[in-house]
Amino acid sequence: MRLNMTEQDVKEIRKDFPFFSGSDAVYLDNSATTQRPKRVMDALLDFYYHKNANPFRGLYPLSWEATEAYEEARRITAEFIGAASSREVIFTRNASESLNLLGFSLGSLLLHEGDEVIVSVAEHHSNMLPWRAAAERQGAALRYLLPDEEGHFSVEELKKLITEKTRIVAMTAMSNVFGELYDTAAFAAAAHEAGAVFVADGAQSVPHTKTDVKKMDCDFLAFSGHKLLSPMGIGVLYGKEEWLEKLPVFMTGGEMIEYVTMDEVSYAELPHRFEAGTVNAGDAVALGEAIRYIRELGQDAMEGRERDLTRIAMEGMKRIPHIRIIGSPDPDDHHGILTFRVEGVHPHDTAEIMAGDGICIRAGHHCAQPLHEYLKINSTNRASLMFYNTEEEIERFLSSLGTVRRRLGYAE
Amino acid sequence: MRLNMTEQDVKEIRKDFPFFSGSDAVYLDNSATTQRPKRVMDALLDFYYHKNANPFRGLYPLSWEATEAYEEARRITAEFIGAASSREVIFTRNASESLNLLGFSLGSLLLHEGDEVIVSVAEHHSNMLPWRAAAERQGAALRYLLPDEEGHFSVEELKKLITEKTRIVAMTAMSNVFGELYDTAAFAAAAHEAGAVFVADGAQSVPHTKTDVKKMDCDFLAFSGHKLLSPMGIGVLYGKEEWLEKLPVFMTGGEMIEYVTMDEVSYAELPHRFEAGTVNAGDAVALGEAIRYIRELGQDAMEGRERDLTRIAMEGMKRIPHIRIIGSPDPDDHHGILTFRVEGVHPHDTAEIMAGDGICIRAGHHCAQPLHEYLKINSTNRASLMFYNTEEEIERFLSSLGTVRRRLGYAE
Amino acid sequence: MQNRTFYNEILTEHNLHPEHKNKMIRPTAVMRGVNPSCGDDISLELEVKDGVIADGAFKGDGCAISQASADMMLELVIGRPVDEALRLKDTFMKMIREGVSEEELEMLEEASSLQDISHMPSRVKCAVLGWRTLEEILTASPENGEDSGKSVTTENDGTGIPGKRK
Amino acid sequence: MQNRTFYNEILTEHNLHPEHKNKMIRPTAVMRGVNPSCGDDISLELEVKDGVIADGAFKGDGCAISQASADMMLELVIGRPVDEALRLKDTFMKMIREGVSEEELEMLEEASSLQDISHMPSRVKCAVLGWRTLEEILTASPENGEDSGKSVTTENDGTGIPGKRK
Ligand SMILES: Cc1ncc(COP(=O)(O)O)c(C=O)c1O
Ligand SMILES: Cc1ncc(COP(=O)(O)O)c(C=O)c1O
Ligand code: FES
Ligand code: FES
Repeated sequence: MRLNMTEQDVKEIRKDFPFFSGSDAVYLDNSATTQRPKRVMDALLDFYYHKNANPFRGLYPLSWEATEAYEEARRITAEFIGAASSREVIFTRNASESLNLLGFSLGSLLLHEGDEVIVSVAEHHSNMLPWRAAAERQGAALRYLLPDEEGHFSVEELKKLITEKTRIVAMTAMSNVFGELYDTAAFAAAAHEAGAVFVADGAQSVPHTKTDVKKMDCDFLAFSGHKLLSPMGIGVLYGKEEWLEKLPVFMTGGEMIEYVTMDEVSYAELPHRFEAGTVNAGDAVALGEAIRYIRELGQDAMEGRERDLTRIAMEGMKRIPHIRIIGSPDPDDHHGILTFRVEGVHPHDTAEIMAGDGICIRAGHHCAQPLHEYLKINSTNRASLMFYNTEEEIERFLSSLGTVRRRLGYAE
Repeated sequence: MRLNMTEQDVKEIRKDFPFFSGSDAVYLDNSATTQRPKRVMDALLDFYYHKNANPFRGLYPLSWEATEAYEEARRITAEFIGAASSREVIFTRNASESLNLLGFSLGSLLLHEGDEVIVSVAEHHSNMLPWRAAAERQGAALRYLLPDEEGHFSVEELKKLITEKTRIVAMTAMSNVFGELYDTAAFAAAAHEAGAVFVADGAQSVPHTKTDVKKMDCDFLAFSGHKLLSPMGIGVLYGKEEWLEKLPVFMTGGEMIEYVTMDEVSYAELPHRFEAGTVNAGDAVALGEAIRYIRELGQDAMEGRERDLTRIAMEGMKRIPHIRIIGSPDPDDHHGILTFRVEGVHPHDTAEIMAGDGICIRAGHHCAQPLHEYLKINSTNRASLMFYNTEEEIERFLSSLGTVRRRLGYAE
Repeated sequence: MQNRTFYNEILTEHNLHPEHKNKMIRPTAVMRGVNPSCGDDISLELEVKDGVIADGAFKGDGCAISQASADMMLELVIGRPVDEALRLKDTFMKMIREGVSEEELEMLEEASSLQDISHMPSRVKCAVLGWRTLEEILTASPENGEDSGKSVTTENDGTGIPGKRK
Repeated sequence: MQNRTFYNEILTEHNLHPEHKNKMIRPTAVMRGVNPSCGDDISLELEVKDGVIADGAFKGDGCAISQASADMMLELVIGRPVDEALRLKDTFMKMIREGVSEEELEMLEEASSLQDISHMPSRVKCAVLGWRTLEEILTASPENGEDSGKSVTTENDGTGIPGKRK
């Protein structure tokens, strides 16, 4: 485990990622999806080439090996986020599926006519639309928690919004626009005080900071493997065992039953009852390997590295005229996510011009359109860093960004 | 494209599959999941190492390449099953998710108090439980179509079962227990005549016979990539465009929207509105490559080869005393699926003893417990073949099978 | 991608200093064009008299490409008969979809500077937004002073954009 | 996997010719044990008198391992005091979970032939089905002739089975 990570270290670390040797693009869209180390993909191949069988279904040794590999991935994931046991870890396709599972199952368990659900206005569509749909199905109402102009949310505001009808509070642990990490434990405590369930969206937080669901005290946590150096087919839903035990099943089918007769059905134990159909053992095994890799690198070192890069990038951006950074002015609030506008330039033009320089950044609303509506901005650009980005890349990003207005015809 | 496939050809073909060089097990659980050719996994790696970005989300070239690769996989899949356009192909996690999507969305669209859904009693749990759940949610009733003792279903029986309240008929195109391929077009016609929608479960049929959704005239078809030489994270839901246009969305979140405001939401075009969250582009690309591989081998040759192997296996089994084969006595009705019992021996013991000889077969109800209930058998064994199995392997299977009773202490 | 050359002087000039944006005219027809995925829209106004586009203007927000394209388009079609404008629209669309001859290119005047947009599939919708709105306005209610209430989008018109909103 | 040796003569003999299956006794207690994933179940009957297991029998369906194990178990515990039977149960469970000494192994008599089941994780539930049912019957209602209506399963008792129904 590393204690810190220098530019030189990172140059070594990048050799673990075949992507970087094949491309000289500056990839700064890590909040959308990360690149993957070779050993993660090797673990995937090893599974498919040497252990491949349908887990749970066979008595023969291969099927047991497949089952073991899959369950080992669950154990390591449980440990990684501080779950009490692997019964609390459900494998899904991605964070979106995890949150939809909750929208359907928790929605139908808890929400009744006139009840209320609170989400923050900064939620990714995947942690907003499932709740809107659930509220609509159950006749409940949706309330928005609003941030201040710098992207900070306050527990006091949440308390004001909570009523005796509030059943669920769903909120991101880290915004994919502001980059700010929120104090989930404090927001969860406010929800719990009012008897509401707290759902944390960890899609951005889990890859960028140490996660301990016990400390966060969230009832549920969703995240995606593909933002965590893993393939695109695996996500996680963590749930406190007491809640998972109460939760109605979502998808039904193979694997998630105990027995089925023509008239009756009894569901399997946790966590299997939430995993219908053939499981994605290959990608789960790869996620397990990614977690091992991350632990070897050291999460504190990763986080420190991302903080350093963020500072360099943000200071550079502040020196370029006509750049407006969204969210907090303090780089330490950004965790590698820098959302901005170049004044007078449409974000799609900014992204296009910079793409021509080999810089991969985003333009649009980053699946947080209501937040943009609230901030009264049509769209924005976003650069998102990962520990494996280099200072050189930040330099290239900054120098390209510095030319955008000129190339669009502005005198300066 | 091959026109036929000899034992010698197959020995060559097996070199495409790293699994076989690393194992001397006789893998006969192909209906559960298949093995994968190296080139399929290479396509996956190529995607992750050279084109990896979040499809749809970026303006930079990499994201467009990722989008293109993903959409190309959709086009080739559409072509492979004879869909009218790639708008009719939705990527899901597996057949189970495809069928659950229908259970929720088609269920809520079509089913009302007192309506009826017909499923065959031979359905895999994944094409039965979602309909049972849908019927329960909507206050509709479930009816079972029953086969004769040899596993044949009759269109006449279906017609007798259909009433003016029948809204949905869901039926497998090929049973994972009997191995029989059903004349979907005829069953679909009976459903359509009564104004009902026909949902075909193609999880077993698509990998083992040429699929043409136009000829089948099913309104929906579900299948899984992992039974089709692909990774475990990708499945398909085909739907006729006119139906997909009417279908309410299922999961919500990123990617599946056109725009979202705090109060309103408008969904993306087909097929995207059914794909919430980051798509599994890697596995989709691998599925596309698997389809290319299958087309190069030739589907007729594959099917012919499987027919030959099935005949050899079934004739051998008939020569062993005390073996009871479930379903049709005609090998050509089995498409590589041989479900059986060794009289006096519990199927778990049979599978365990044969596993000791390196033969991977299944014991249990194969996720078709109601069928076993109907057949009044507690559980069965199943060997399922694929074109890549060899005659040698069938020999090893037969000679191990021939010793089971003796090894359990029977005189003969 | 040839961005460096793509954002050329013609384009930036029409974007920063559009001739026909927010111009006051007496429109006989008005139509909105919207690209929901980026949230951009324009409102196109035409004054059509005796089968001729006497004047035109546009309002709205959008990227440089959409704004410049709309401005170049108006520059080109003002003063032309409706059927000629529609033919120019066809030529513009053809330029982007499959390419055109030198001769045809010349007919498009400054609008021809957008020909390389075909290499930027995600931006085709921007370049054609004005033109598709023009087509709609001219074929829906060429002589009509009423806003039909309809609007146009170029995000699913199959202009060769791969992916999502084809 | 040592299957060839695992299905040995002791096991097959107890499976094909069980001493205590379907035997008529006068039970003072009855309990069902079920393994839902394979659909197998046994019904265990005991005649307990003055703290001693005077007689025992079982009915039901199951694999050779579950049937033989139940038969060997009854062979071992009939005639023993309840507390001794429970200690034997502990020893049997320990044999499977972590292994036992030679001495302990001997105490299990023929039931010790199942020690290798620990290498066949999917079959542990079969071997312990009878024993867990015995435990339940003896601790729930040792002197009671009534069927308590409860039943036992060995599929989620954490006997070291990896996976699904731990
Ligand atoms: C007939 C049939 N339908 C559905 C399924 C479910 O497929 P999956 O587990 O990949 O979702 C299977 C296989 O398990 C099957 O054989
Ligand atoms: C905060 C947040 N929540 C949820 C998601 C959805 O993740 P996925 O698309 O992997 O389901 C994302 C990323 O896209 C995100 O940034
Ligand atoms: S990006 Fe919206 S019109 Fe160009
Ligand atoms: S397989 Fe059911 S008890 Fe052994």
